[in-house]
Amino acid sequence: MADPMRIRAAAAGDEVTVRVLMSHPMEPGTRKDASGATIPAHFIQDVEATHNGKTVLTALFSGAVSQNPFLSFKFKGGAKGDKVVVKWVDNKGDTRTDEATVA
Amino acid sequence: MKRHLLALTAVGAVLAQGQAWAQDATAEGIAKYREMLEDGNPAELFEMKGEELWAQKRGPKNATLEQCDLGLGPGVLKGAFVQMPRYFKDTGRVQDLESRLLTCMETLQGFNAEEIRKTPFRRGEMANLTALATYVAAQSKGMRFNLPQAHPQEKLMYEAGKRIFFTRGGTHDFSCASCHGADDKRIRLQDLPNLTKNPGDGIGFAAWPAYRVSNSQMWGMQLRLNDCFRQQRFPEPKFGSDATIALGVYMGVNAKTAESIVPAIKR
Amino acid sequence: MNPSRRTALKSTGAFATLISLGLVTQSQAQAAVDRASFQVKTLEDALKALGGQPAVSDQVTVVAPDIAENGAVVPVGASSKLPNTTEIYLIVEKNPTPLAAGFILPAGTVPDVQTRLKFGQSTNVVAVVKADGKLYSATKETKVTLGGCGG
Amino acid sequence: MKQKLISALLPVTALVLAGCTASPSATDYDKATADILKNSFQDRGIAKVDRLVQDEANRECAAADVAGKPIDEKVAKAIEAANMKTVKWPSDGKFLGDWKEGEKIAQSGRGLTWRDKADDANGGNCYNCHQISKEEISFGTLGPSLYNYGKLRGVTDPNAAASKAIVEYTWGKMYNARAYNACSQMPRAGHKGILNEKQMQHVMALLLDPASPVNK
Repeated sequence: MADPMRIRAAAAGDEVTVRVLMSHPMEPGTRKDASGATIPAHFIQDVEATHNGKTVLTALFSGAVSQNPFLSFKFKGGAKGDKVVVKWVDNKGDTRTDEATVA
Repeated sequence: MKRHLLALTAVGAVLAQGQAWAQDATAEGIAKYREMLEDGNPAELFEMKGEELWAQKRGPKNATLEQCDLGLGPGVLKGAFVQMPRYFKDTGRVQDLESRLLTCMETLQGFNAEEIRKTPFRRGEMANLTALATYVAAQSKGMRFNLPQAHPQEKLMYEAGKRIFFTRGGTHDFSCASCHGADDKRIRLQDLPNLTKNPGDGIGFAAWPAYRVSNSQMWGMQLRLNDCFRQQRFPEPKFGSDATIALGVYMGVNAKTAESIVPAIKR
Repeated sequence: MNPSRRTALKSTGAFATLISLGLVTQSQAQAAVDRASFQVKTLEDALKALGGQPAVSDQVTVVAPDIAENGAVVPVGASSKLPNTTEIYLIVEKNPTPLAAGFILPAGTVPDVQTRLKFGQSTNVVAVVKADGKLYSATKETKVTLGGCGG
Repeated sequence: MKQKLISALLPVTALVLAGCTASPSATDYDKATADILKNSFQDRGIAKVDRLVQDEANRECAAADVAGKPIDEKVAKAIEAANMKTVKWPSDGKFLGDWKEGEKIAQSGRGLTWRDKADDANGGNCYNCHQISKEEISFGTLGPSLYNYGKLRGVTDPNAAASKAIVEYTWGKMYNARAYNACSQMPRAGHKGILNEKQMQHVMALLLDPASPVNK
C-alpha cells in the first residue's frame, strides 16, 4: 500500500490554505532503465480534495508532475477544526486517502 | 553538447549584458529557485514515516524504539542529533545518528545489524533507517550543534577525521578538502561549503539528512558521504564505518554553534 | 466492482472512473479535458484540446523560477483574478507531452494553485485558465541548468 | 575497566590509548587514521581499495594540509621534478585536435567512479572547476577561469614557433599538473590515465585553437 500523505490545512479568516505532499514515484512511462527497457508508467492521475464532504479541488496530473508531488490550493468557507480529505488515484488504480484537521 | 547549445541560445541575451552581471543574475535566480522549493519539502514524508516506525512494534523482538538511547537518555530525542556523533559506553564506540539507530534496532528490536549494514541505500530496512534518522534529526530543528569532545575516543575521532578529510587519493588525487577546503567556491553552479570551519547555519553538516530534488531521494549523512567518496573516485566506505564517523565528528565539531535546519531540501 | 465493468470504465478514461467513484460530478467531468489531452505532443495541440487559442491576460499570473537548478523539480504556480475562474491548466511548452496538470475549481475555491513539475529543458511554461467559459493565458520562461558534478 | 572495554571492542584505536597516560601524539593519531582507513573501505566495481595507497606527492601534500602549513620547498621541488619525468609528449607530434570534441570532454564529469565500467570513456571534469567558454554559465570556481586562454597568451597560430612554449606548458600541465605545482588540486589527466592522448589533443584545441569559442 502507498505511504501516507502529509496534509496541512491552515485557516486565516474563512480562507483555508491546504498543502499536500504525496508519496509517489510519478514515473512518466518514457524513461529507460540501465538495460534500455522502458520503465512502465506509474503516476497519480487524479486528486480530489473535499471539505466537509464537498469537493473543493480536482487536480488532473500527468507524468510530468515531479516525484513525491506537492500541491497547494486555497478555498473559502472553512474554519478551524473542519476536516479536509484528500484522495488520489494513480494509473494502476492504486489509491490513497488521508485527512487533516484545519488548524 | 546538446545542453551546451541550449544554454547558448537560452542565455545569449543575458550574456550580452556582461559576464559579471550574468553571474549575479544566475546566482540570484538560483537562490530564488531554492527559496521556492522550501515550501513543501518532501522530506516531511520521510519524517512522518520515521515517526511511525519509531513507535511501531517491529523486528524479531516485536518492540518499539522508544527506549533507544541516543546519548541523552532512553527515548530522549530533542537535542540528541546536534550532539552526535558521540561516544557510547554500551558499545564502546563513537557513533553517528544512523549507526546508533542501527544499534537500537539490533538490541531493542532484534534486527540483524550486519545484514542491514550491507543492504543498499533506499532498500528494505536501510530505507527505514533513513526515515528514522530523518525523524530523529528533525526533533532538533533550530537547535545548535555542540558535539561533546570530553572522551578520548571523541578526540581521537576528531583528529582522525581531520586527517581523512585531507587524504588525497584515487585516480583524480581528490580529498574532501579539494572541494570543501576554502570559502566561496563552486562546482558548476553548486556552492561548496568550507567544512574546515563552521560554514554557517543550516549549511554543510547542519543540513543533512536532506531531500535531494535531483533524484527525489532522502539522503542521510552516511549516503551523503558515500556519494562524495564515489565522486572522489575512492573505493566505497562501509556503512557506519569509523572513517565516516570520524568525518562526522570533524565536520560536526567544526560546525559548533551552527543551527540545524534538518531535514533540508537540496539540489 | 466486477472486473469487466472495471476494465470498461478504465478504457473510457480516468474521468469515467472518477465519476463511478463519486469523486467528480458529471458536469465537472464534461467541463474538463479528456485524459488523452495529456498525451498530445505540441503546445498547439494542447491548447486545441483545452478548447482553442486563449487570450493573453494580465489578470492571469504564472509563477515559475527564472532559473531552475534541476529540471526534475520546478516549482510552478498559477493564479487568476478573473471572476468565475473554473479551471487552471499548466503547460510546459518543450516537454514531449506539454500538458502537465489541470485543476478544476468549484465555486468557493480560490484560483491560486501551486505544484512542482518536471522540465526536460529550458522552456516557456504557460498557464491557461477558463473563466466564464472563455480561455485566458500567461507565459513565463524558465532556464534549466545543471547544478552539480554531472557524474 | 573502561580501558579494557575499549581495547576489546576497538582494536584499531587501542593502539593509541592502551599504552599512554599522557595525551596521544600526532604520530599516534596518524597511525590510528591509517588503521581506520584500512578498515573502513571496500572494493566496489572498478574502485578498489588500492586507490587509497598514496604516492609521495599525495602523502606530503596531505600532511602539510593537516599541519596547516605550506609544504617544504625542497620537498615541493622534488615532487615537481619526479612528476615532470612522467610527462609524455604527443606521439604523433600534434598538440591540438578538434575543439568541438574538446568541449564535449570538458563538459563531461563521468568516468572512473565505482558506477563506471573500466572501458567507459572518461570525461575531463573541466567545467566542474573552470570557466572555459563564455556560453556555458554552469561552471565551477575551484580553478582559475580559462576563458580566452589562448588569446590572452597571444596564441594566434598554435603551430608557430612563438607559441611553442605555451603550447608545451599547457600539454604538460594537463598531463601532470604536479610537475609545475607540487600540491596542485588539478587531477593528473595524462599521468593517471584519465584522458588518453587523443582526448588531450581535443581539450588542448578547446583552449588554444583561435577558432575555439574560448578564444573569441
